[in-house]
Amino acid sequence: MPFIPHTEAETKTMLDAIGVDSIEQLFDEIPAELRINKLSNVPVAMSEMEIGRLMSDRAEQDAHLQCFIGAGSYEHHIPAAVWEITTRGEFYSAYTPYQAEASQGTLQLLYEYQTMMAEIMVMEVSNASLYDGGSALAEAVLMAVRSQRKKTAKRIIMPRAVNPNYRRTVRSIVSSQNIELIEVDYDKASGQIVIEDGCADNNDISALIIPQPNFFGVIEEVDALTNWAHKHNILVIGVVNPIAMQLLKAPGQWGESGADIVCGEGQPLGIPLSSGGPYFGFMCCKEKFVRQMPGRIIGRTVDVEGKQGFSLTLQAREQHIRRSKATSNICTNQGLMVTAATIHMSLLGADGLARVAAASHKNTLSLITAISKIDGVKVAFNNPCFHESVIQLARPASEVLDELIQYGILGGYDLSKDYPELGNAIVICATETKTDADIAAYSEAMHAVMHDLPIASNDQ
Amino acid sequence: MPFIPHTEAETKTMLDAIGVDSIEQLFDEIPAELRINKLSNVPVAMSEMEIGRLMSDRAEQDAHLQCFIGAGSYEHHIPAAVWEITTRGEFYSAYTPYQAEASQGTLQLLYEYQTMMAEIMVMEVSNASLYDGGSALAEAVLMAVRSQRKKTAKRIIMPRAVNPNYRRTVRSIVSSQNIELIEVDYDKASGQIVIEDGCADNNDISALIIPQPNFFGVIEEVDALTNWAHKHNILVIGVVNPIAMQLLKAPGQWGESGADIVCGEGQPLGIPLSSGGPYFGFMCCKEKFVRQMPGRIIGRTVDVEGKQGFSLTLQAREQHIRRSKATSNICTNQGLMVTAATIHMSLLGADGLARVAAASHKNTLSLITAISKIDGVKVAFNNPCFHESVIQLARPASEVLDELIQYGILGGYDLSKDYPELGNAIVICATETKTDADIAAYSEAMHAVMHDLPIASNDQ
Amino acid sequence: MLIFEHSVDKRRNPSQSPRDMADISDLPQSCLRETAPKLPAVSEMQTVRHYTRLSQKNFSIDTQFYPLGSCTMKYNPRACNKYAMLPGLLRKHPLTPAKYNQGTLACLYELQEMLKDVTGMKEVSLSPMAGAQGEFAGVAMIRAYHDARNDDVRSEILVPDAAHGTNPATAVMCGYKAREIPTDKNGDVDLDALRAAVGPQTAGIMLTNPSTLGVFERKIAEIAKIIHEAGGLLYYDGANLNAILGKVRPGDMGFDVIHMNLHKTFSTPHGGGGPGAGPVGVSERLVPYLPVPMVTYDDKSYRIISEDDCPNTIGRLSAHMGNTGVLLRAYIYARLLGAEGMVRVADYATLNANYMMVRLKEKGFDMAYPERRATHEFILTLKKQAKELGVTAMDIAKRILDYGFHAPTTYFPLLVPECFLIEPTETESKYELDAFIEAMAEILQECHRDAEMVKAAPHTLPVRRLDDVRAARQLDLVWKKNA
Amino acid sequence: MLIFEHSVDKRRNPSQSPRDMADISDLPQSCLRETAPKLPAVSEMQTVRHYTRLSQKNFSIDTQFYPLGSCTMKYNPRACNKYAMLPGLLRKHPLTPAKYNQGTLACLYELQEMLKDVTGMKEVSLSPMAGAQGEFAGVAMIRAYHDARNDDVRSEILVPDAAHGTNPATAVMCGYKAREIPTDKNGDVDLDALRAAVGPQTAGIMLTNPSTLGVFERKIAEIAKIIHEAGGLLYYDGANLNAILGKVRPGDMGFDVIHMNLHKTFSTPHGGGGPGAGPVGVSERLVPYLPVPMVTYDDKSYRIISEDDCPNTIGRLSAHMGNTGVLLRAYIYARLLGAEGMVRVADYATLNANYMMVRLKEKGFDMAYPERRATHEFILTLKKQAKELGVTAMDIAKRILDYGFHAPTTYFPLLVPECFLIEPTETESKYELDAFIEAMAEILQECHRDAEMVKAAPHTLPVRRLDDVRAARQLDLVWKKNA
Ligand SMILES: Cc1ncc(COP(=O)(O)O)c(C=O)c1O
Ligand SMILES: Cc1ncc(COP(=O)(O)O)c(C=O)c1O
Repeated sequence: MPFIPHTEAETKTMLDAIGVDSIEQLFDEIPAELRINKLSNVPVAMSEMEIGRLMSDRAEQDAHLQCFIGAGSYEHHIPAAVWEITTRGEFYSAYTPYQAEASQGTLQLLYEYQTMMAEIMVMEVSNASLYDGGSALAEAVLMAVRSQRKKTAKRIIMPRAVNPNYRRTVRSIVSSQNIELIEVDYDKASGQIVIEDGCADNNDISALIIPQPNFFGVIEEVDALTNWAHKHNILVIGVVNPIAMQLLKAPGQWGESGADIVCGEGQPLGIPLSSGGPYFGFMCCKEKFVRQMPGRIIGRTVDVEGKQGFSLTLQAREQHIRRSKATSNICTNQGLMVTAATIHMSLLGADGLARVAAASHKNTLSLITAISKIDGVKVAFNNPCFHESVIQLARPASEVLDELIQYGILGGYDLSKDYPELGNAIVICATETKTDADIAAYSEAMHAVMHDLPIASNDQ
Repeated sequence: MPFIPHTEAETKTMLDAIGVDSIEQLFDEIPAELRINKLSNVPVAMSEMEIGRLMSDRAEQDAHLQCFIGAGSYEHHIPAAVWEITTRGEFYSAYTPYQAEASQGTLQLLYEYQTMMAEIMVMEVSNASLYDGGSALAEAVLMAVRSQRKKTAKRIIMPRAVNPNYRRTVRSIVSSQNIELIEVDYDKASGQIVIEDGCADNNDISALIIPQPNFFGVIEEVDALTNWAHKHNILVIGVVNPIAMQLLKAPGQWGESGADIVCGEGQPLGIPLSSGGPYFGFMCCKEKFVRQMPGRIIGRTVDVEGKQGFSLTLQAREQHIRRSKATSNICTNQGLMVTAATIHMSLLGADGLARVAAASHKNTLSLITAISKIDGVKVAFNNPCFHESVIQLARPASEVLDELIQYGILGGYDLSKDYPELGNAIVICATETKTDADIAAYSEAMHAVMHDLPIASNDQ
Repeated sequence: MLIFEHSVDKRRNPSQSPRDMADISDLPQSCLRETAPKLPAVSEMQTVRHYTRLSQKNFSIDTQFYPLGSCTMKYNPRACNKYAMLPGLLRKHPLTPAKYNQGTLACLYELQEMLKDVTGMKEVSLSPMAGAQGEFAGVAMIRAYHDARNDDVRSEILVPDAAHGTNPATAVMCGYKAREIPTDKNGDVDLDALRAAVGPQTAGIMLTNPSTLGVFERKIAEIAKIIHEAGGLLYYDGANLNAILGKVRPGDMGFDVIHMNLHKTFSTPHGGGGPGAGPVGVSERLVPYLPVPMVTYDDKSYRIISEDDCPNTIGRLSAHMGNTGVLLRAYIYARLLGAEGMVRVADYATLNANYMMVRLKEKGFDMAYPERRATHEFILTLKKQAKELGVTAMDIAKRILDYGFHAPTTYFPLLVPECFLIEPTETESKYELDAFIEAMAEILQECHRDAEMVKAAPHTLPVRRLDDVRAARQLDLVWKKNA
Repeated sequence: MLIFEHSVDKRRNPSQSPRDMADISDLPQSCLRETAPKLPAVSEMQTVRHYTRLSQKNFSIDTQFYPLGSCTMKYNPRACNKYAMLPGLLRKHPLTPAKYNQGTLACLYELQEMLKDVTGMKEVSLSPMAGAQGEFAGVAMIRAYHDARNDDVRSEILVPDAAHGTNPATAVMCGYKAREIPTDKNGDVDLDALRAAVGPQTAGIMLTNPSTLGVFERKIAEIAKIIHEAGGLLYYDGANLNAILGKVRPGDMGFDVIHMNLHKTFSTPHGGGGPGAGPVGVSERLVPYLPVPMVTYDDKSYRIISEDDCPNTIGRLSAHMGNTGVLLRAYIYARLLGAEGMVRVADYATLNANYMMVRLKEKGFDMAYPERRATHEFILTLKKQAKELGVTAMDIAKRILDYGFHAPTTYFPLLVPECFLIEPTETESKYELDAFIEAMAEILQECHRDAEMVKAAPHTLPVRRLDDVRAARQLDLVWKKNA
């Protein structure tokens, strides 16, 4: 029996101890009319050898495309040590550290993680993870609303330059709580957020969301936006890329008093692309808001002998204590991903992460410089970008992307659904994983596609 | 500096403590005329990302051939748990367990391994590994000679039906010690060893090597051979496949008193094919020979409080104690491979390994039954085989094998160099990893190759 | 020691990043940060050693028996991890067009189909990222259903007092009031109280069955009737699905919507806190509201269903398909079990729990519901010991750690005083159960012999008992040099 | 507990083997075994838990400082393991024709080339599976060389008394007598004794340089001259190559043949005893005798050189290319270091050793060769402590374990009484070295304060001091039920 250790003889002994004749009898409290006896749509068991072969075959399908998509998920180098340690049984197969004394490994690691995130963001506190970037933003919105109880309405400015899938996620999650999400537009030339002057006049806006960089890869004027918000008693929620934050001004330093809440997608910190998950959402805030923060928080304390130790703290915010009055319903979070990210950050260090950030910026710049020389290809915005950029094409984006696949290239993310006003636009990204040769190959392929040249043979 | 933690400041402090100005000065005892200052044929450093990509590209080359070669190395299913646990740092990065108290993990595991091997072989004792099957056989020959000091000469019967690469290895290793290796032939019809009657008349033969199954996959008459040897005061060295031993009579039960020394290749017990290594050699023997055994041996003992513990024992056989009088010069062995094999045997159990053995036998039988129906393909020997069989072809073997590659099939091992008398012969193997579809694909491909049909298209 | 304390300024680990620091002078100075974050500057070996040693300070399924009730700490097959982490799968960008990611989608689609069968629901969406998010999706669908019918007076979700904290918290996140329903003395929902509470304001009820009290709610059909007649819907919290896999299906019990905790029943790892996966299944009437994306199969290929295909969806709960890698692990696990293996999960999880319950009774422990069968878990109350010997459930839990076992869940459900919720799971052998039972018996002796020693437990772990009050009062959430 | 003690008859672990037991009735009954071996019958989780917990009982580089002299316990980069274990590489059958295994062969060929450069030898063969097998290959080549010249009176190999045990043992395996040469008081080979020992019977000498005494043999040129003039050859035991990587090359010192321990200098893991890799390099005149197989490159492809190409080879030492997977790890490591990184290995290994030597001297320890520079390792003698306090090197070694460090090598080389051979390696930080130095100082205090406690060490490990005598006298090598 897969994974069940009982022999017939043991089962018999156990049934005797209980005083029943069969396992079936143990289910006698279930009304007979509800019972089923088998599953009809679950296939028969496979051996590990068989499933291994099936999965290997499936993993091989289209396994070798060079990926130039970013748009919220980024391909970065991940040191071998990250996942070899993360998948050690003691991390992999432990539960949430409810028994602190038997979970010091995970707890200390999470405390170290909180410290690292607070350092990167220049914020006072960090929680121990949320599900992903999108849902973290939704939680940040809820948190901002809770922190602005004095406001007459619950209105949030959520610029269109925020990742469209994050906006969708926020909408789904906060929609039942009478929160109004105001979508403000971006400047067609610079790609940056524009906020109409009068929009805060009613003093009923709880928070402004500032993406950095924004979904177009464009670097926002975070200082001005932050100061504007704070002037109108609006909280600032930064939604940022943690790799970009190695070089760009940290949210805690935006404007005169810094962002109030910062969240985002932790995936670029050592998590594989993996078709979208598991990733993890991070969240930091100013200490004064910590009791409004959702999710687990780890604190350092001492044991009865005065020795340093770690435990879950501020649990009175959480569902298992506060139930319907909790800051969020989150329980299981993304602990293992945070384990990986912590090891990843420790292996790269600030110096390594800054190099990753700079190389990604440089590669993207090289790529757009090269392809924008091609007839029918132009860069959409004139403002500096970080490691992504919007490109406008003289042919339908989906066609171009499909043809690039023939060259083994995943050429970018098609914006026509989310931003039809941009025309045939795609957003592209070249991280540090791309070599000069990869960039040249992309640019040659783009040239061929835009000029309808025959596909070059792959074998030389 | 890759893997070196020193900062400039630390280096300075350390140099000051030593009282020198530079690291260079620490090399001042090396005669200046011998010093070099750089390496000219070592390329500049790669980052882990770069070497990862290089290795991935190299690993992809020809990565998807279906392998029907056995000939000493066998593709078997290996549970995921085997290498996930084996490569845990505590096993992976420990040294030989010289400090027993700090190495109880490895030591207990090795003791368990010894027990498992002794069980499989039905022998009294086992060592903790030798390098591989071939060198283990060489050590067995040396051990037999040492155990037969009364013999007038050092002669060993090493049948031609033993793996040719093992025979080469034995020859290289024992050649300086005046040992004569007598190669006896096999029966052309059955593929079994034949020993001329008078060959033991001089009472100067130390040992007879019996392969089970032999290199042709043929099952030997081990009882008769063992009895014959013992009658002539010749020791029996079994060289066996550990998977086959799950079903075939164990060496300890051969004839009336069993084999004296048993050795072989441990690779089929959880070790990947990996272009030939690292594998591990195993060796078991009757207890009376244990002081002649080469390699590490672990014993169970107690600590000062009477608690069970494990340590290296009978070290007086070994080079680090006995130096020039040691039973062998072996020091580093294949500990990590034994770690994997022990976990593998524990995961499959006797029942699982027997199923693996039976399925491999059955698959090979299905395959040879299918292809021997093809014109120009015939089975070479009439005796039962275990999980390999020699096939004779109406066309040159190397040609046929090359053409099978076009169908994605590594079709077998060409015997023409080692056994020219067999003509266009190959030895083939289908382990439990092969599905009915794989076997059918081989047989169709063989049909096409032998009849010169065009290659079927792969895309459907 | 913290990783930061190994750090030395200017130390670099050059193998792990680009050789050169690329020029970024094209970026305006004003947008750049002035000082780098103070991440640890440690060597690769220091990192490996530090985190390897930290890992050894954890209890885990791979090292200890872990009978944490409601959490289903069973063996996480290593194959699930290995094959979900094949490079070809990890490399896939979530925005890869479906036609170039058929391998992953095939697994997800087949998982959806299997989960439909196991739950008896009409359709399944995989994207919620944990149980609580599944609950959110479920209650949001209940809301969407009522809204679509312009039934806008429904303002309450009923929740038994034994419910997990996520249930009431979820109701509130969906804009409802959570109203508690008491439990009767046998662990069933108090039907009279339920009848009294139900009304036109009732949007639905959230139930776990078997409940978190370790017993099967026998009157489920009647409860369904009461709720449905009032126009409410039934939500099934699938955290305890392990108890009934292949035995009885939430869909057949009358539930309208269910979430599953794949990280419990489908054995994906808990990872020291997550990730999980909380797919939701629904009956016919809630199908239009399922969260996107989902996977469908047509014309020989797999396709992603998004907002465009589902105008009434409650929307998207994450940027993509949720915790895909977790779903792949669950898929592999399901295929390894097969139909027969799944049924056996419930069989042996139940056998183990009932065996432990009976044997612990013999050893002198009191059960919260002694007249009931255990399901896959059961509750023991240490009320008597607390009163007579002054040792609490917490004390005994800490002492269990000294014996090399993880403690059961303590003080949940809240309504049973000084309780242990014990869930052995099907993957533990009789040997482990017996060893735990003996340890419990021995601890009971210790409580009589030397209660102070028990109250001072644990004695053999990396730290002694921690000061949680201090942790909350003197907040130290982020390490500071020289602090 | 042993894994066998978890075993219960008839338990199966079905995921790991074919569903059915295939029919084998075609095999004659007489060749079949009657009873299955009594391997453990345990579940997958029991196996995982048992071996995970066992692993935690080991000291290792990933968890402890491990200054085991002569063993070069440095960090084993995880990348080497990951990329040597890519499925495409593991899947390759050793008898795959070379043209279908170009990826692996490219790595091996490039490794050969790098090792040539590092050692200054003419050609390199990778196949020996550890240092000792490399030694065998080396001495066998020396023998083949003399044999080819019909120089058959040479019967002795000279070996310094400080040599590793494998050296004399190897000489004997190759049919030679091993003759010991004494060491002078500064740790150099006693040249007068050497001159006296050399003669027409001298086949060669085996030397380590730096020697196992932790010092560089300064008169190497003179030694080479003495041996060569007598018609003998020089063998270099490369165990200590870490000390001189990129600083001085054995080929330039006059050696004719060398083995390398890639599991030391090239950081492949020791794996609790192996596997290693012991490639050999030779000067021009020994090229014809190199062991096969080797890899060559021509016509844009890699080819395997076998017996057919090398009529004078000493032959084959394993069925295939030796420990290929280890060679791949060494290749990856070499590429990660690059030329500059390799030179730095010797720099910092030497810096660390000299620093420790100086600091330990300050703490009151005696060095065996106080006038000499340490190389990558050095020897400390506890003769005084043994005499004055009655604590042996073994006692102190065991006490070091209690402090969370692995002990240095003890009682080797044999000629230094009560010795520790200490090799920190370049991958340890100053912090770790200082912690070890402080621990040593503290233990020295303990020896004065409470020698009995030190003699009873270790106190904090899974077992106390083990009875080795009993292990050898009452042999218990194989577990038996009810034994
Ligand atoms: C009964 C019950 N419901 C819901 C949950 C919440 O699930 P998750 O932690 O996956 O969000 C849990 C988890 O502990 C639970 O036990
Ligand atoms: C100096 C010296 N020579 C030779 C060897 C033998 O090498 P191996 O253990 O790889 O066979 C060793 C290993 O400890 C050694 O230290």
